Parts: sequence; C-alpha cells; structure tokens
Amino acid sequence: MKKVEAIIKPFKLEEVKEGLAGVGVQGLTVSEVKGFGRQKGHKELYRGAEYVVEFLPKVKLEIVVTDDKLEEVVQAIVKAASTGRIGDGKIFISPVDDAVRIRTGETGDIVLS
Amino acid sequence: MKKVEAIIKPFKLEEVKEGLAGVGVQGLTVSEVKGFGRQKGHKELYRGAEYVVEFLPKVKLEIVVTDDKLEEVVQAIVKAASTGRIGDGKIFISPVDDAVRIRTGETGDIVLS
Amino acid sequence: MKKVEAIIKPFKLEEVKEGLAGVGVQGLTVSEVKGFGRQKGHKELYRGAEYVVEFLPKVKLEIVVTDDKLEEVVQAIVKAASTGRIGDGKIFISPVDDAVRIRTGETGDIVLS
Amino acid sequence: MRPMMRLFDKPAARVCAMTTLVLFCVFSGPAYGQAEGADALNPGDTAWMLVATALVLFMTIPGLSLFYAGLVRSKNVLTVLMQCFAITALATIIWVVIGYSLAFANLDAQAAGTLNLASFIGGASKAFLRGVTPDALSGTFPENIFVMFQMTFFIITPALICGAYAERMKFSAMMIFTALWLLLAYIPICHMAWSGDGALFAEWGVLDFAGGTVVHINAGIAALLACILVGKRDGYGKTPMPPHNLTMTVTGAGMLWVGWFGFNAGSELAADGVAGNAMLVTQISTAMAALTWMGIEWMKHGKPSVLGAVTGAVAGLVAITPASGSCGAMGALAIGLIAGIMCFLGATTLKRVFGYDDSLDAFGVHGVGGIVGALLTGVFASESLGGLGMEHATMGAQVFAQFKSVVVTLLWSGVVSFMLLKAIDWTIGLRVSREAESTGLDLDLHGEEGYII
Amino acid sequence: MRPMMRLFDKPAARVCAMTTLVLFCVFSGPAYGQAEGADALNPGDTAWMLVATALVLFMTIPGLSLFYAGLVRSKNVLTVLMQCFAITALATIIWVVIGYSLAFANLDAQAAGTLNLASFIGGASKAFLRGVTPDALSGTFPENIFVMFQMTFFIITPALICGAYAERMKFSAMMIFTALWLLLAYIPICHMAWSGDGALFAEWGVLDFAGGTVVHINAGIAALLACILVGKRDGYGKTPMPPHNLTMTVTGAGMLWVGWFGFNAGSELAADGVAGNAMLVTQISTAMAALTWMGIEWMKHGKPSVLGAVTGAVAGLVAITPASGSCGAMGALAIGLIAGIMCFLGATTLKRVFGYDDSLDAFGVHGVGGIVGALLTGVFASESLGGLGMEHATMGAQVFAQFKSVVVTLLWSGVVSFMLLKAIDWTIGLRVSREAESTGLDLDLHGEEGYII
Amino acid sequence: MRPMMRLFDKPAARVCAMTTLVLFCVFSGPAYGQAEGADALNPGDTAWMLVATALVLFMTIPGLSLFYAGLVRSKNVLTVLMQCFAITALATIIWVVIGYSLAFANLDAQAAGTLNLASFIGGASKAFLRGVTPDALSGTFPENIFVMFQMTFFIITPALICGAYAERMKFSAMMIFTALWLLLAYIPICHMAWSGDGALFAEWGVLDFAGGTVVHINAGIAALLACILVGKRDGYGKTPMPPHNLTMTVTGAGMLWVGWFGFNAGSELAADGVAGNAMLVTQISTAMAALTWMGIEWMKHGKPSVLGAVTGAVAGLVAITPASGSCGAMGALAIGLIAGIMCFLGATTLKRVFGYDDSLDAFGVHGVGGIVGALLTGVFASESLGGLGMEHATMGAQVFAQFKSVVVTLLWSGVVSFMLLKAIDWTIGLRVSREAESTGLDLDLHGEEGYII
Ligand SMILES: Nc1ncnc2c1ncn2[C@@H]1O[C@H](COP(=O)(O)OP(=O)(O)O)[C@@H](O)[C@H]1O
Ligand SMILES: Nc1ncnc2c1ncn2[C@@H]1O[C@H](COP(=O)(O)OP(=O)(O)O)[C@@H](O)[C@H]1O
Ligand SMILES: Nc1ncnc2c1ncn2[C@@H]1O[C@H](COP(=O)(O)OP(=O)(O)O)[C@@H](O)[C@H]1O
Repeated sequence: MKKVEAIIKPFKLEEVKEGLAGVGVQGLTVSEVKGFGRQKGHKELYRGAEYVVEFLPKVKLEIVVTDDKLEEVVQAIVKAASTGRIGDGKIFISPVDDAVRIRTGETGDIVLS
Repeated sequence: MKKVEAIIKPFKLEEVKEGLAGVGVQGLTVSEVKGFGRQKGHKELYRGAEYVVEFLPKVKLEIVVTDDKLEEVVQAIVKAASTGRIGDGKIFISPVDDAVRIRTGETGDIVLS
Repeated sequence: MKKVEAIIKPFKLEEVKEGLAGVGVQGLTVSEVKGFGRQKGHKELYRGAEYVVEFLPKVKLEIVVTDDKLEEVVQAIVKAASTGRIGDGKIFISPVDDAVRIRTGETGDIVLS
Repeated sequence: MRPMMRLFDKPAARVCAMTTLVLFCVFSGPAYGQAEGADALNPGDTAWMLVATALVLFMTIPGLSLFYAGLVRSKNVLTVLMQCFAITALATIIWVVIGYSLAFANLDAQAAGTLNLASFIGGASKAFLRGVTPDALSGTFPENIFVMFQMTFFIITPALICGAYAERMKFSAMMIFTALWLLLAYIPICHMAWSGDGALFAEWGVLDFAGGTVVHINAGIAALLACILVGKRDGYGKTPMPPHNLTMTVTGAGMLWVGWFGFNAGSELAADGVAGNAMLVTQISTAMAALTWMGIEWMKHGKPSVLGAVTGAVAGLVAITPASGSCGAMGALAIGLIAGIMCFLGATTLKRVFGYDDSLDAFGVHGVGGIVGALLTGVFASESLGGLGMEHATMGAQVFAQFKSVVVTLLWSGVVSFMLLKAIDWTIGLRVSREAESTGLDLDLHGEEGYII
Repeated sequence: MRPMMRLFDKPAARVCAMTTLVLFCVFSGPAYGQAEGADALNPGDTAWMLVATALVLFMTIPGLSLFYAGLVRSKNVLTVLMQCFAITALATIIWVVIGYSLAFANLDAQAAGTLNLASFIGGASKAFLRGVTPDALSGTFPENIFVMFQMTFFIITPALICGAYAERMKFSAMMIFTALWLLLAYIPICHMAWSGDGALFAEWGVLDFAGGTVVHINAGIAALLACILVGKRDGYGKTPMPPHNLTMTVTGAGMLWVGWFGFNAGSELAADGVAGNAMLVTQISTAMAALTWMGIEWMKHGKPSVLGAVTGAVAGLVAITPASGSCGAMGALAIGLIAGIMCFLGATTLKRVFGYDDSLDAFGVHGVGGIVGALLTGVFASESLGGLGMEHATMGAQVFAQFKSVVVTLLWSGVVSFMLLKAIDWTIGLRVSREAESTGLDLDLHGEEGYII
Repeated sequence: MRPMMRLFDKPAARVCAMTTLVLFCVFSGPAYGQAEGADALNPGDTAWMLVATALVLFMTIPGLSLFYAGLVRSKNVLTVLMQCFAITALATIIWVVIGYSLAFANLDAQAAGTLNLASFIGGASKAFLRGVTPDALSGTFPENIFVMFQMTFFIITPALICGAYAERMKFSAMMIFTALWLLLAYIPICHMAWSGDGALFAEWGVLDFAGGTVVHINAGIAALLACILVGKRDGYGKTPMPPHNLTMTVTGAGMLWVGWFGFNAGSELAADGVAGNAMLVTQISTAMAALTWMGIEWMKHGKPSVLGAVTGAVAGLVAITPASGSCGAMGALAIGLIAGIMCFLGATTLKRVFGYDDSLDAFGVHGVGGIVGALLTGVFASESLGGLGMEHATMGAQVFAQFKSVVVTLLWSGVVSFMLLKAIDWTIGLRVSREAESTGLDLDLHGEEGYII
C-alpha cells in the first residue's frame, strides 16, 4: 500500500477528482494547506503598507492506493493538475503498512476498494 | 514507531479522544479535512439550483505511537469511532523513523511518552 | 527521501521558515491543526459556564528532504521553534519513496531542489 | 375590589373560563374602530413614529437574529436567522389579517371601571385592516403607523422565544407554534395591557410602558416551556457548545441597544419629553446592567467577558422596558443594577439548578429581566425615588398591581404555550432527528450551509 | 394623443432623436430653479426626510453591499463591497456636479399638457448645486435634503447592477460604465418620472411612487445586458458557485427591508398618512413575497431555504415600490404574492432557459419585480381593490400608461447600456483575465483578501 | 485682547494653572441649570434629535466597533469589540453621574465677553441629572434628549482612541484611562467649545459645529500618546499584521457614514435647512475623500484598495465635522480632497517617519483629519467660497481663532493623556504580557474566542 500525497492548485481540485475517478479511485481526503516554494507570492496592500504573502493557498490530496494502482494514480494527477506554470505542485509517495475500515474493522487492500 | 492516521466523523472526535486517553495516548494532532468516498454527499439548494456536495467534512487524527502500542490504539479508535454506517472512516498505519521533542531536542520513543 | 513533519506553535512559523531558508530548504507545506498533548489547555467562559479547551492551535509543517539534508533541517527547526516551554511541539521523520513535480513530471531528488 | 377583578385573584383556576370568554368575544363582538379624540395630525410625532417603527423592526432583523445566530454552533447558524426572518414575515401577515383587529378593535365595548369580555380581547371589525385608511388617525399620527408600530412588537416577541429551542426544533413546528401562540397568547396579553381604559391591566392600574408583560415575560415563559418540552440538545452538559461567532453576537447587541430606543421611546407615541426620558433611562439601565454583569464575572472568574457585557446590556434593556415611561435616572441606575444581578443568576445558577437547556437564555434574560422590571416599575415610578409619579397608587399598591399582571401573564402564556407545544409534539413532532441534529439543522432543514469560506 | 407623444409610440426608432434632444437641452436650456409654492418649512417633515435619506443610504452601504457580498465566492467578496462603496462616492460627486441639475433644474420650461425637450431632461442651472442654500425649500422641507434624498436613489440604482456582473468585471470598467450610465440612463428616466408636470411620465399619468421604473427596471435591464455582454463566469454551470457567507446576505436583507421604509415612505416627502400607508404596504408585500418564495421551495424541493426567504423579501420590496403610494393592504398582499412567484421564475426558470449568468439575479429580481410592480400599480391603485384611487384614469388606461413607462425605460436604458458596454469593451475591456478570475478579484484588483482568520 | 485671553497665548505654560482653576471650579461653583429661552417644545425638532442621538450611538456600537475589529488580527477581535462596548457603558454612567453637569451646568456664571473659571468648566449642580425632568427644555426640544445627544459624543470620543493601542493594552488600564480622560480631557474641551457665550472657544469665535476639537483632535492626540507610551506591538514592522476581516471593516465604515448624519446634522439641534446643509456637505466631503484616497493608491500602487476607500471616507467625515455648519457644497469638495490627501500621508508617511505603532491609525485619521478640518473650517465658512459666512471675522482672523482652539486642544488633551498614561503605567501597567500578546488578548483578557467555526 502506498500513500500518494499531492499538493495542487486549489482550482484544479475538481478536475483532479474527476481524473482520479476515471482510474477507479474510490476514496480520498482533502485538506487546505499553504504552500511555500518557487512560485512567487503576491503583494497585498493595507493602508499604504505593501507586503508580500509568501504562503500561497494550495490543496493537499491524500490517497492511499494499492501498490499496483500507484503508477496510474500518479499519472492521473499529473495530467489533471498540470498547467505548465510554476506552482503546479508536487506529489509525494510513501509507504503505508496497513489500512483499517472503521465501520467493519476490516484490514488490508480490501479497505481501499 | 508508527503513525496512525484516522479519518473519522467530526462529531466522534470527543469520544475518540477519550478512548485514546483510555489506552494511554499522550498526544495527538487533529485537522479538519474533507472526505470523498462511498458515503453519498448531500444536496444543497441556492436560488432553485440544486447541487450535490461530494466532499464531506471529516476530522483527521494523527497519532505517532511506539510499535507495541499500535494495536491497542487502532482498536480504541475503531471502537470509539464506529457507528456502523457508511462514512465512518479509515485508519492508515505507516512507518515513522524517528521523533524529536522540540523543547528538549530528545529523540526516540521517549518523545512519545 | 524523508518527510519531516513538525508541529509547532503558530507564532513561531515565521522564524522557522527563515531558519529553514537558511539551510537551503526550497519548499514546504503548512497546515493549521489542533494539538493535544501535555500542554494544558485554556479555560473559556460563556455565560458563566467555564470549560476547558484541550485542543490548542498548532501549525504543522511538512518538508520533504533528501536524506543528506535531514539532520540539518531537523536542527534548524528545533533551533527556531524552541521556547523551552511545554507545548513547543514535535518533529516526526518518516520515509518517502519518491516525489514528482506536477508541472514537469520529473521524479526523484531533483524535485526537491 | 370590583367584582370582575376577583376572577383574577386565583388566575390559574380561571384560565379555561377566560379562554371561553375570549373565543366568544372574538367571534361575536361588534367593532367600532379605534376611538379617536379630536387630535390633528402632528408631523413631528408622525416622523418619530415612522422612525421608531423602523427601529423596532431593525431590532429583529438583523439585530436579534445576529445576536442569537452568533451564539449557536456554526452548523445551525442559518436556522436561527431563518427563524427570525420567517417569523417576521409570518407575524406580519397574521397581524394584518386579524391580529391587529383582535388586539385593538372593538374599543367602544370597553369602559373605564368595567371589566367585561372586551377587557380581554378586541374584535374582528378591523380584520384585513378595514378602515385603516391614510386619513385615520391614532392620536396625533396616522393609524397605519400605529398598526405598523404595534406590528413590530408582534414580530419581535415570538422571535425572542427562538433563543430557547435553538439548535433542535423543527422549522415546521416552529412556524405552527408561532402562529398559534401569537393568536392565543400574545394578542390577549397585548389587549389587556395596551388597549386603554377598561382593559384588564389598565383597570388594575398596571404600568407597562413598552412591554414588560406583553413582550418579555410573555416570551420568557413560553421560552422556558419550549426548551423543557423540546428537550435538551444532544450532548448538552457533556460537550461544550460555545458560541461560534461572538462578533456577530456583539454586533447584534449593538443593534438591539440602538433599536430599543424605538421600542421604549416610541412607546410614548409622541416626540416629547417623556419619549426623551424613556430614551435616557433606557441608556442608563442598559449601561448599568452591562457593567454589573461584567463586574460579577470579573469578581467570580477573574475576567470580564464580552458575552457577559452584551448579555448584561440586554438584561438592562429588558428590565427598563416597562419602567421607561415612569422612572427617572436614579431609578434606571437601580433597575440596571438589579437586572444585571438577577439575569446573571437566571442565566447561570437558575439554569444549572433546574437543568433545563435554555440554549441562548431566552428565559434567563427575558423572563427573569421582564419580571424584575415589571415589579421594580412599581417601585421606581415613585416620585420619592426620582420617578415621574404613580397616578393614584401607593408604592405597595402599585407593586401589587404589577405583581398581578406578572402572574396573569405567566399563567396565561404558560398554559397556552404548554398546550400548544404538547399538541404539536403529538402531531407533527417538535424536534428534528438525532442525525439531523448532529449534521446540523442548516443542511437538514434548509439545504444550505452558513459559511463556505 | 398629443403630437409629442406620438414620438414614443415606437420608442426604439426614436432613441437617437431623443439622445440628440437631450444633449441639446443639457447644454442650452436656461434654468430657473425649482418652482416652489408658498410652503413654509415644516420641522416634522424635515425630520422625517433627514431620516429617510439616512435610511436609503443605509440600504446601499452597508445593506445591499452585504446582501450581495455574501452571495459571491469568498475570493471576490471585497470586490463587491468595493463596488458598492465606490459607486456611493462616485455617484455623490456626479450628482452634486451636474446630476441633480440635469434631473431637477429648468423646471420652468415644463408645463402640464406640453411635451417638449424639458419633458425629458432638466438643465444645467443648478450645476454644482448653485442656489441650493439652507433657505431654499422644496415643498415643506429644505431643498438640500431633497438633493440628498434623491442622491441616495442615484447611488443605489447603479449599485443594484453590480449583482449581474459580479465576480468578473474590471473595476475600472465598472467605474466608467457607472458614471456614464448614471448620466445617460438614470437621469433622463428620473426626470421623465419625477420632475413634475410636463415631464413625460407625468403627462401620461404614470404612477411611480418610489422608483419602479427609475430604479428597478432601469437597473434591471442594464444588469441583464451587462451580464450578457461581460459573459459568463468561468466554469458557470459546471462548477457550483455557492454563496460563501449567507449570514452576511441575511443581514443585508434585513437592512434592506428596514432601509426600504426610507425609500418608499420617504418618497411621500412628508410625514403623513400616505407615508404611513407606504410603510405599511411595503411591510405587507415584503412579508407576503418572502412567504411565497419559501412556500414554492418547500413544495418544489421539500425544504424552504433562507436564501429563498430573503430573496423573496427583496422581490416583494421591489414590486411594491412603485405602488406604495397608491395601493392598500389588500393590494399589497396580492402584489407580494405575485412578485414572489414571478421573481422566483425570473431567478430560476428564466435564467436557465436563456442561459445568461446573472450572478446574483439583479435582473431576475429587480428587473422582473420592477416590471411586475409597475404594471400591478395600475391595477391596485383602484379604489375598488382597496387602493387610494387613480386620479382620472380607468384601470385599463392606467395599466396602459404604466406599460408605456415600462417600455420606455426598458428601451432607453437598454440601448444606452448596450452602447456603453460595447464601447467600454472595445476600448479598455470589460473583463478581468481568466487567471485573475481564478485567483479571485480581491487580490487581483485590490491587492487584498477578505478574510485572514 | 481681553485680559483672561492672554492666558492662552502660551497655552503650554498655563496648563497647570488651568488644572487648578478647573478643579476649583468643579467643587465650588454654584449652578443654576441651563439657561433657557422662552422656547416651546417643537415635535419636529424633537423627533430629529431623538433619531440623531440613536444614529450617533449607532456609530459606536456597532459602527466603529466593527470598523476597528475587522482591522486587528483574529485573536484580538473581541478585545476591540469589548473596548467599544464597555466604554459605551462606562461613559454613560460617568456622564449621568457628573459629566453632563461639569460640561453643561453652571451656565449662569458665564457671560459673553468675560473669561472666567466658568469659561473652562461647568459645575456640579446637575450631578445625577438633577433637574433634568421631562418638562425641562433645551431650546426647542427636551433637555433629556440634549443630555442623551451629548452623551453619545462622550461615548464615541474615547472609543476612537482604542484604534491606537489596539492589540496590546490591558482591559483594566483601558477602563481607568478612559474614565479619567473623559473627566479631565473631554469635559473641559467640550465645555470650552460648546457651552455657549462666555466659554473660551465661543469667546474666540471658534467654529466647531460638530466636534473637530472636542472629538477628533482630542481623541487623536490622546491616541498618539497612548500608542507611543504603550509601545509597539510585538513584531511590529517585522511580521505583517493584516486586517483579519475586511468585510467587517467595510460594514462598519458604512454604518459610520450613515450614523455621521446624526453627528453632524444633529449638531444643528433642529430639523431645518442648516441641518440639511450639514448632511449634504458631510456626504460630499466623504465621497470626495474616499475617491481621493482611492486615486492616490491607484496612482502609487497600481490598484485602489477597499481599505483605502473606506479609510478615505472616514477621513472625509472627520474633516467636515467642524465645518459642517458653515461650509457649502464647494467647500465640502475641497475639504474632502484635502483631507483625503493629508490623512493618507498621516496614516502612511507620517507614521513611517516617526515610527510609532498607531495600530488602526486613530491619530493618522482622526488627529490629522481633525486638525485639517478645524483649520479649513476657518477658510470655507467664507461666503466668497460658498460658505454660510463667518459672523464678524475675516478669513485670516477666523483661521487664527481655529488655530488657537487646535493648539489648546492638543496641549490640554496631550498633557492630560500623557500624565494619565504614565501614572497608570507606573501603577497597574498599561500592557499585557508578551505571552498574552502572542496568544491573543481575547483569550487572555476575556477567556473567549471570536470564531469557533
Ligand atoms: N520539499 C517540499 N516539501 C513539501 N512541500 C513542498 C516541497 N516543495 C514544494 N512543496 C509544495 O509544493 C508547492 C509547489 O511548489 P513550487 O516550488 O512553488 O512549484 P513547482 O512544484 O511547480 O516547482 C509549494 O507551494 C509547496 O506547498
Ligand atoms: N483511499 C483512500 N485514501 C484516503 N482517504 C480515504 C480513502 N478512502 C476513503 N478515505 C477517507 O475515508 C472517508 C470515509 O470513507 P467512505 O468510503 O465514505 O466510508 P467507509 O470508510 O465507511 O467505507 C472518506 O470520506 C475519505 O476521507
Ligand atoms: N504522539 C503524538 N502524535 C502526534 N502528535 C503529537 C503526539 N504527541 C504530541 N503531539 C503534538 O505535539 C504538540 C505538542 O505536544 P505537548 O505534549 O503539548 O508538548 P511537548 O511537545 O513540549 O512535550 C501537541 O499539541 C500535538 O499536536
């Protein structure tokens, strides 16, 4: 099992969700985060005082997938989330030992389907 | 060391926290997330336009535990968070290499107690 | 590749970000979380009913780094985030298999630079 | 004591008799329109009454609705706003169709010194506002403005009750309860208090300038019964249910304070020195009660809270309401102080001891504050205490008259509220499902969310 | 039919001629100041008009701006607030510099029974408010207050249009459009309707008490054209764009309701029984329309929404506006009911069928409601339906007069709006970039964020 | 020059002498009640003053409190709301107990052409509002409304100061400072400006219609000293401290704008053409200053901000305040323009250069705008510039009189504020702990959170 964490631009969420549904992803978890990276922040202006906001709004998706699905899922995200501009975001893949479905207590790959 | 990530229904937070305290969990971190899964979203209505909200509010708990505590912690969550209805959520278990207490710089299992 | 997750006090964010920039960190992701630990919660008061808020506002930083940078990054966080008081927070280190830059599709360490 | 009045010495036992009388009267009484003096229209008084009306409506929407909405959990915020808004619309229509008439028509049947059916209820002659033409006067200003001014009281009173059953009552049940309660509880009390000579409270010499009985005690007792019969919120006492947005509550409190000038100073029905005095004593009592509540918290908990300050202010506003036509500056200081203390106890100790879940302290503030204010009106009207004087009564007699009006209101409104709530509970049910309560009423009842930020 | 009037039988064809006339008139017409009777200042009327003015300004800031701002996505919330605020400032200056004069100066050139240039536009003699000294009266109150009262209408009308092009229009384009639209569309219609004997609508005997044509239809048609010419929001129809903060919208709705008393009852320009009647029928229509909209939703979707309730209320307010000086309580019930139904269709079916993106239903509510109200004014003014009576017309004739005023307004304002929008689009462009739209206009246009919580 | 007046040619040197005089006067002066003409009560004026009073209270709660609360960080939002609310309550009680009397009693001791103790302070004869019965008149309306109207100014002035020390001052220190500052700074200036013939500013012929000196300069200089003595916020200049909720600020600004009509037009104390003119010029100056500030930002930063627009509006409101009884429309345009520019510099350059942390620009807007307005009042009162005329003075002489009143206010209020702040700092301390500041004052001082959403 792998966890795919994708940090994307907020307005791409809908498209990515559809892309993932297209490759059979059944579940995912989304959170609002702030990102700091190469993408330049924007200027804000309050009573003549300008300052730069370096943390930009991003959306983080977490999807736990079976190992065999990993490649497909990553590709789907890349395809749907890419605009070609700096700040499109990153995907991180990390190992997951196990999953449990709270409702039933089931464990293993079955939880993800 | 393991990280236990549990995605649960928001109104179960209090019970789960108590359940975890019961098995000696000393610390945890909570965030608000939106979940997408089998649980059907709800309809909303704005000036006659109905639409379905597919992302449902969930709460994510992150608890890093020593390996020996893992089982107990997972059981406590399952017990406290389960309502038997779709959408109760999932628990994911993943490896953690190390932990550091910022205040003291300590590392290792002691950080978790 | 490693993921460094640091849970810190909110008002330390700016300093930690600068500390990390000092050791060459190019990107990070921040989210608002609530923490439960040894730090005592505060009392709130509503129409004479006092109650204790046990979940305290914290900020979670996620930084994926190459293995060689790990130590430096952890030290930078500890240095910048520490106040010496309970509740300064924790750092968790966990393995990451791979990273992908969405804009280009690149993978591997290059994504982190 | 005049014969009819004995009827009310043991009010509880006579409620059924009264109901019969009332219903009889409603459908039989000939109506002759509001008796007018030879007054001419005064544009200054008219201007003030137009504004006072706007101010009292402003108290409900957005004032009270913000005050209450900030106090609930965010998943229920819209429900509260919706209740106040829908009540505004509903009460308007009821008032126009029959309410105004039942409260203020058939005045010819009343006479000073006589207690009869017309002491308890008006008639149907002004249904659909028959005869309320632009030329009709009520004193020195047009009757249509009197209709509107009184309507705003008819609106805010049931809206106050929302505070008690917030976060769990069905919208449909709320609408039905409100409509019937307005007809059966509000209108009789309003008529008894304000329809002039021959009306019950007038005969007793009760002083209720701007609605201590009619509005606050009336709403307060209904609120208490509603929160008991609807039952506690799920998890009440175990999970904290803190206000989700105190900025909203403080904003609403400011609007209530300002709007209350229309309520109290408007109740003089003229732009004159008594109106000015009503405004002044309203300000004083409110300020005093706010400081009192803050002070108590400061002493008891080590810090004053903003919720305490604004709740105290509302307590002061409530308590001065009946007294605002008769007390002076010193009386207002005293009333504010006492109301601050008593409502603090009402919203904290009393609620804790009896264990009901009056979510936003509608009884604790309006019920308790209304009773305190009604009784103290009998005290501070006295010239010896800086008041404007009581016509013919000693202080003791005046307090006793006030007391009787409080008891009548508590009993009448209490019995009506109880019966209505029980009836609704048996038929369509008062309360949403547990699941709806946990999801939030906004989504469940209205299919909307308050914030998507 | 008098000769000049034939001009308007086919209004579309004559618009160019009218424009020429208008421009000619503006720069040539001698002006003699507002003709006054021998009235003396009445402090009561003056007091009321001071307050009515404050109430109408309150409708725009903060009322309307909150109502609208809650309905957009949070990334655009400030833009909406900014539009209303900047329009308030801009319209104020235009009104003072030349607007008031063009609308209300040169009245000596008008005469009952005569249609001439002065039936369509005023003159320049009161530019920079020349002659509006503290002593100058307008009826029974100072002319400077009349300037202010009318100014508040001049402010709110373009602010209503914001609802149509929200979330995508450039701020610069919005400012230019507003300035020119006020001069070329608002002022002529205002003059035709309200400058007294000899003005076009006055000659036709049109009843527009508080601005059905001048404000609502005028803004409504401009809104429709604006949202079509600016184009749909990115993702419209695909992505949901729910209101980000309905508490704000409900608050704004309450403020609009209360402020509207200044709008309608203030339009009597006196504190009297007609003002009182205007307030009363405003309240009734609003309540009725709110209940109607709620009822439709309840039947159609199984639950009433708070957004539905407040939108219905605004529909009722809009529709009663022209009628508020002439209909009675029964008429108001009917107007509210019909407005509730028609505006519901306007904001749902109509929009869906034609597929334009009127973001906040400025046309669906103000355009549709304005037309419905203008026409029904001709019906419910009738004494047989409880109205205050039409001077010389039968119901049919009155409805036809109303109809003509609606058509003139739609055409005049429609043509002007279309030309202005096209011209601005060709020059500086109406719309922000796609990227700005996706980031949010608050950051892109104003460098600010609504919430940093 | 009359003998007493020499005293004030070097005001700084004489402050101690004045203090002694003042204190002496307070405890010794016989008091005879407000001198009244043979005026009768005018219901129109009374209606307007009732409303104007409500409008000015509305400026503070919720107006100003929302305006300010939106500008702080969310962890401190309640503190700001609490400060405004608690000040409202506190100032009310002080005014009733002794404030009104010290400001407006003992007028018999004053005489035109004489400077004596009574030129600086009133007496104790109206303590606890002795003699302010419903019958007592103040001009053409009841004195109790005059008490209320003036009270609302007494409330808002210290509330303005909150903007300077926001986000770091102790609540207890704030309450003590406010109480003493009201007694020692506000009341004398109020008396000097507004107690009529024989009062210092009246003798100088100063024009301060609605409170340029009494309210804005007075509060402005206290604000400057407060923010300097309390010290900068932790991290000021390093960490950005952006407004947490600009929707709140814009809402508050709209309320301030509307409420200010009560402030300025109410200061005429009658519903007449001068009141109308005050409303008109208030509107014009505000609009002009809002556009000016927006324009400057547009040129300087490439985009106009909504915070800029609303701050400009407040600058325009402040600056027109003293002038609103004497300038005309053209003067208002000029005052708005100049105030927009000067306050922009006050809130940006000036603050940056001197490096103080005036959190919400209380000095930058109220201090600077107040001074600009006070001086320009002397210019634009001139009939040659469209003003209503200065009684006996040339423009130069008038500006000099204005200048002297500015200097007296700055010095008197500055010295009093400095001494009070130092004294409080030495005793209980002005400032919360660093930890409390980092946690947020809401939790630390009041045990509450603004938002739990
Ligand atoms: N090393 C990292 N660890 C965690 N998150 C990162 C890291 N680098 C980038 N991010 C996240 O990815 C987002 C996009 O990165 P950025 O460098 O701006 O653009 P790009 O991904 O196109 O190179 C950042 O805003 C941040 O949230
Ligand atoms: N593969 C997944 N990866 C990450 N989160 C998931 C995944 N599947 C489900 N979730 C999370 O778990 C929540 C509950 O899942 P759902 O399928 O609705 O019900 P259940 O867990 O009862 O089967 C979802 O809302 C989502 O937040
Ligand atoms: N076992 C854990 N798993 C996840 N998060 C934890 C754990 N223990 C502590 N935390 C997080 O770290 C924060 C600080 O911990 P706390 O025990 O209060 O102080 P300290 O880190 O100084 O010992 C907590 O608020 C919580 O967010």
